[in-house]
Amino acid sequence: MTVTDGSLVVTDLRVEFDGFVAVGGVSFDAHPGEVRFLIGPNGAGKTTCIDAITGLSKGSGSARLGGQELLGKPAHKIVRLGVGRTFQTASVFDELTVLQNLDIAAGLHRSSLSLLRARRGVDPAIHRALEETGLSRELATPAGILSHGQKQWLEIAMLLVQDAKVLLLDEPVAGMSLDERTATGELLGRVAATRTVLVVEHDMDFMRRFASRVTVLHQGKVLSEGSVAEVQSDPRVQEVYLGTAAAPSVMTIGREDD
Amino acid sequence: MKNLKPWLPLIGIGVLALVLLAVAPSVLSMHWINNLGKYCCWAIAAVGIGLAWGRGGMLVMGQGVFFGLGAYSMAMHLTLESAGPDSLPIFMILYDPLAPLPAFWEPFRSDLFTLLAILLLPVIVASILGYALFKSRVKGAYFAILTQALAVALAVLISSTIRETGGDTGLSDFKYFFGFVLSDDGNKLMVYLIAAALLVVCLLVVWQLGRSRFGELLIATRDAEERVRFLGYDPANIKLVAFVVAAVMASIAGAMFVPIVGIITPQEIGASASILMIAGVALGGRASLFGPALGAMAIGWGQSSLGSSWPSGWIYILGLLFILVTLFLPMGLSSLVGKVTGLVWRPRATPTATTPAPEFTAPEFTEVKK
Amino acid sequence: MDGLIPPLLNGTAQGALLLLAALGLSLTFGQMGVINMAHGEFLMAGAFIAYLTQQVISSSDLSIPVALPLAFLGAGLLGLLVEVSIIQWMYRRPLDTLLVTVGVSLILQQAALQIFPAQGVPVEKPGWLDGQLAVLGYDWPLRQVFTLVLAALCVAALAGWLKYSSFGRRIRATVQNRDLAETSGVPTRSIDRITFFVGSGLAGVAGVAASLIGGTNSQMGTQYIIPAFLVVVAGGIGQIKGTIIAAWVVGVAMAYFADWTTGSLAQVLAFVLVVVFLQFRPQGLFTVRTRGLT
Amino acid sequence: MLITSRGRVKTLLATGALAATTALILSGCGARAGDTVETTAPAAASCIDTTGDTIKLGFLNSLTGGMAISEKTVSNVLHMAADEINADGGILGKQIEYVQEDGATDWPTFAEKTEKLLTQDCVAAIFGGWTSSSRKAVKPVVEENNGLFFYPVQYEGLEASPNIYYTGATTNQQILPAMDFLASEGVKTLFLAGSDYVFPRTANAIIKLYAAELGIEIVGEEYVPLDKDDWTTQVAKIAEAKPDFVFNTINGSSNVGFIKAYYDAGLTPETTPIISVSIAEEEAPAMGHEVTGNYASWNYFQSLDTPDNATFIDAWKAYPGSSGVTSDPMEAAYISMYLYKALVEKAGSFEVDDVNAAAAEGGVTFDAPEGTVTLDGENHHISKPGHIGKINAENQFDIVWSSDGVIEPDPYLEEYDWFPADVRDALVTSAG
Repeated sequence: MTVTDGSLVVTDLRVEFDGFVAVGGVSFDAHPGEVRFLIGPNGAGKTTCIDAITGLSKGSGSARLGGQELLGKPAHKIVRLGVGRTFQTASVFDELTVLQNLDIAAGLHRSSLSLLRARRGVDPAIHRALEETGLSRELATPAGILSHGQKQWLEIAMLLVQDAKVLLLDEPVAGMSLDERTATGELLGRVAATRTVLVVEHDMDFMRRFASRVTVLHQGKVLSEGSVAEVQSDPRVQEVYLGTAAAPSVMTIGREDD
Repeated sequence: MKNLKPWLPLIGIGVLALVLLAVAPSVLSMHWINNLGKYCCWAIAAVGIGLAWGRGGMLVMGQGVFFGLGAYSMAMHLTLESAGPDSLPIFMILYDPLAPLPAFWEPFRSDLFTLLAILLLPVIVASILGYALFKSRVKGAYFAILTQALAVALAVLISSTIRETGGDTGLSDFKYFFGFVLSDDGNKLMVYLIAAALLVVCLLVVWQLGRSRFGELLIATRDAEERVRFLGYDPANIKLVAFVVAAVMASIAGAMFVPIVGIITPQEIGASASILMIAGVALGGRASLFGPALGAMAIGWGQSSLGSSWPSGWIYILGLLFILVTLFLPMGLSSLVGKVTGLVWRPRATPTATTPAPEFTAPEFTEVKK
Repeated sequence: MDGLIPPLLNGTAQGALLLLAALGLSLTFGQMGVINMAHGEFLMAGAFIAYLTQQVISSSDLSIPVALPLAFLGAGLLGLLVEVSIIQWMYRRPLDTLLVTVGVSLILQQAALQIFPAQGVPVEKPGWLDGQLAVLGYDWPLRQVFTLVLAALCVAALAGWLKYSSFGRRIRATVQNRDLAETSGVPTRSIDRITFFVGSGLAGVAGVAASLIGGTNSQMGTQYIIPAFLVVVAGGIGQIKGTIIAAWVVGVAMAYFADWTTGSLAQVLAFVLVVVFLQFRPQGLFTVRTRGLT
Repeated sequence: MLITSRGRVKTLLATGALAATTALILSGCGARAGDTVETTAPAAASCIDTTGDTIKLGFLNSLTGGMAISEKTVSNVLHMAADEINADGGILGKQIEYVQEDGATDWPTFAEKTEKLLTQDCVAAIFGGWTSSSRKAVKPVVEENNGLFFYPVQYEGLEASPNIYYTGATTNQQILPAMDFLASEGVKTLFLAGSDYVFPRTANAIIKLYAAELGIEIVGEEYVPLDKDDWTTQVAKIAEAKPDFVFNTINGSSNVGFIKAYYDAGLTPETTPIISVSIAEEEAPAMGHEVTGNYASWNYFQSLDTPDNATFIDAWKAYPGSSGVTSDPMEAAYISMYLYKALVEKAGSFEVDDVNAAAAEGGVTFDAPEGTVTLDGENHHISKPGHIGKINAENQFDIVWSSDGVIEPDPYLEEYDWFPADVRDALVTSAG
């Protein structure tokens, strides 16, 4: 894939906490048109990567969006450059309605003075995002009473209205039903047509169905990279997973999950 | 207007304006007009606290600082006006009759400068303080304690700088208010009306801020500051605006307090005064529009009437109010009104379908093995 | 006598008293997140218990050692009462604990004013605290040395208790993750109660020390509450060593400021210093390291 | 954009309307600075009701908050005096009906309650106050409403309001006698320790002037905020300066901390005695035995051996809620009530102007526990004897020095050459 203005290029990213190396020189890139998955066992550094890219924790190395270096910038400035993210636990503003949530997300490029005015009418981008995520009927619902899946979609919708070029999604289908997962996956596919989508996920089934490319992290380093099939057949990946957990119990849990 | 509901607050403000500006002056005696004026001042400060604390989540325990800025600006002006041109205030004569007026007093001879100082001093101080605190992400209890400490520090500072500020006995005995004789009943009424009108204006400002996008953003920041950051806003700036607006309101409150009450001392800006300002807001309802103002007025009235008939009882009642309201009505009495009439819509965070997301779901290994 | 020594030693003793007042707070605020504005009144309760003990045991040589555990117990029980009746409902609303405890503090102050002589009561110091200890050419009053020793003992006892007892481990588990601790069978309710009891009890001990240094009256708590909170905040939440250093630095700084300027300016400068310090280290001197990311 | 701005227009309109209303009000009423003199005169005639067989008096003391520590007793003794007068037939045959108000240690509240007492309750006079701040809050209100206020506490002087009667000492009746005593003791060096507020600062300013006159050297001056108990750093300085005497203008519970630190530093009344102006019989017990042997300057001590004092002490001990201890501010409050009675009876009227006129004629006296006191009709202060007491083991005072008869009140120190005339002149003109 070629590097475009909407491409996220991470080079030799390192994150340390008090001498503990959480991410030790990770490089990967993601481009518009693909749904890139970031997987790995617990503690592999997946979320930490996203945190560093979005300015939540301090990292060294380089993470570029188009020509812009992201590392070292304050979080809100990184967002303004076009990098949006979600969190493991759905975080929407419970006291505000779906519309208000989206309106806030859509407003980051508004002038400060216009903030002092009340909202009149609905931004067309919000309508589009609502349709895209199937939340049109929940316009006036307080976000706090949405279902878990709906909250996750609202978060994605918020990224859409803020017109993020790069969407970093941290476990977007955790806790969702199978139908909801399928819907989410299809949504991501549509979104990825024009944007870069990077998903951190544990759900292998979900990954197999919707990933364009996969990067496997292990102990803060890239273990393997490629298509779903390539990664699954990589012996190093198999070894890591075999070596880190006792097979029978894991299998049981795995079946339950299926 | 197809839908009346969004305009209800405005109608409420209108009714309050009518009561304060038209009904009260024709019904109440001068004594109660004066008292009401004092309550209005506390209410103005409370409206600001409601914005910063109720909607912005910043528990401002040091509003005395800004109250003091406005009050002392006004009091210095009125002291100089009472002393007359080229004369020193009495308390200064006492310490050194020949020394000139301290430099920072001189500009307060000007009417215009005084008015500007009342509005701009809190903006400057709150901006610097807020910028520093919010940028370094001081919040919650830290913020509350630090602001309270600053209020104490300012009160101690004023108490100990006697020739410069009048010390603990403060500034009092004002004769004139921008040329008006303060002992005249007509002028007292005028001062009251100004305070009441300013309260109405402050309510309008908070109403407009509340219905604006900024208001939504402020609540969003209160509930999930980090999330707001990842929507591309700097929460520090959002909080700063609310903090500065609250500071200006406290300053206006202080400035009007001086001609109405006739004395300002460091005690009015110290720890317990700052906490008492919070009391009304908590009682009325921190996040509502009218709650803080009405709560502050209720506390003021309680102090005037109950404090007279049963002084120690009033302290116990005040203490119990703090406890019971916080315990049972964290959103204040206004939430009770809302619950009863349904006028105030208050979403409950009760997810309809909650599937708790397990910390760690299906381990990857099984998938690979297949 | 070197002019720099007396403020150093006096400041150290002031810091020790501040530490005693802050120690309980570092438990209730640091470990539990409760912003107890009535902590100063728990301290006052300890001071009045010292006075009451002296009414029974008239020899102050004996009464003060007896008063210390009694004050711990009395203030602790007062704290427990407040915890059980009010605070236990508020653990999910830390800022609101500040408001309720302001109410508690108002009530306790007024009650003390009405129960005890308004002018305050005398607490006589034990005869064995008469005199001074020569340190670096300064005659350091024994009463101040006593404060320092008492603070050291309390710190040692608290630290040991937190570190080595199974109870201390449970407290730490509860602090780090209440839900997880609960599901792993830690009885968080009784942990809360005991922590609050000990935190409030320490305020009582501080009250005995304070009654030996200043006046014992209904207002005495108010002068300790803000500095004590500042010390806890500057030291870093939940960090006893941070609290110790912060208390010492604030105490000594105040003493030197008071030496160079006036007592008033010293207080102003010390407060402003802490606020400025927190600009640069908003988490205080020491922080509990967590990844805090996932 | 068009749509969004409409809301703003409405808000602006509303604000504008308010501004217009305010402007109307502004132009409509009120006297302006240059208008006439009458406007400053009392607007309404007093509403004191003298038709019934009772007369209303107001008591204004802090019953809650920090100052309740001191002011509760004053309130109690005022009640006792009123009860005594009532039992004795009242004032001009009218029984006193008192309205007790709580100043709540809050100076604006003092102003508010003064106004309430004068305009709502229509009391004939108000008794109370303690801190100078409370007096300064009350002063403009009583002057404006032409009321009467009786203030019972020693203070920093340099004030004389036609509407206030000062029954506590002014500086030349407490501070200066203390200095005279020190001079008589042969004191050469003096250290000043005070709380950081107006009374100690003013008192010390005067002490320094008079000390220069007496040839006493001031070797140090230290202040600590009112609400702080820790004095160790400052006491260390005293120990270093080794003054002959310490002049203590500390107020409140901070005194306890000061005395303890002083005792701890190994300072004793034998080597470095203290003379205080705020430690009386009520405060001393809270300091235990450590204060024993030090001095205080007052106009009244419980130990004064006069028949009137014995009666006073007995009455107080029998009074409900009494601590059994009497002190100078209490006695001054007791005086204030009887002084008012004497004034009214001389005037034959409760009207403020009549009372003031009776005072101006002079010669109003009262046989107080401290001895016979005479009201100065011009400055509204009273003559008082000055006494120095030494604190004994029972926390009572043994009188060791007394002034030569009573001292006439001189709030502006007009009889003292060493007090700068320009200051006095400026003050008198400003007060006006």
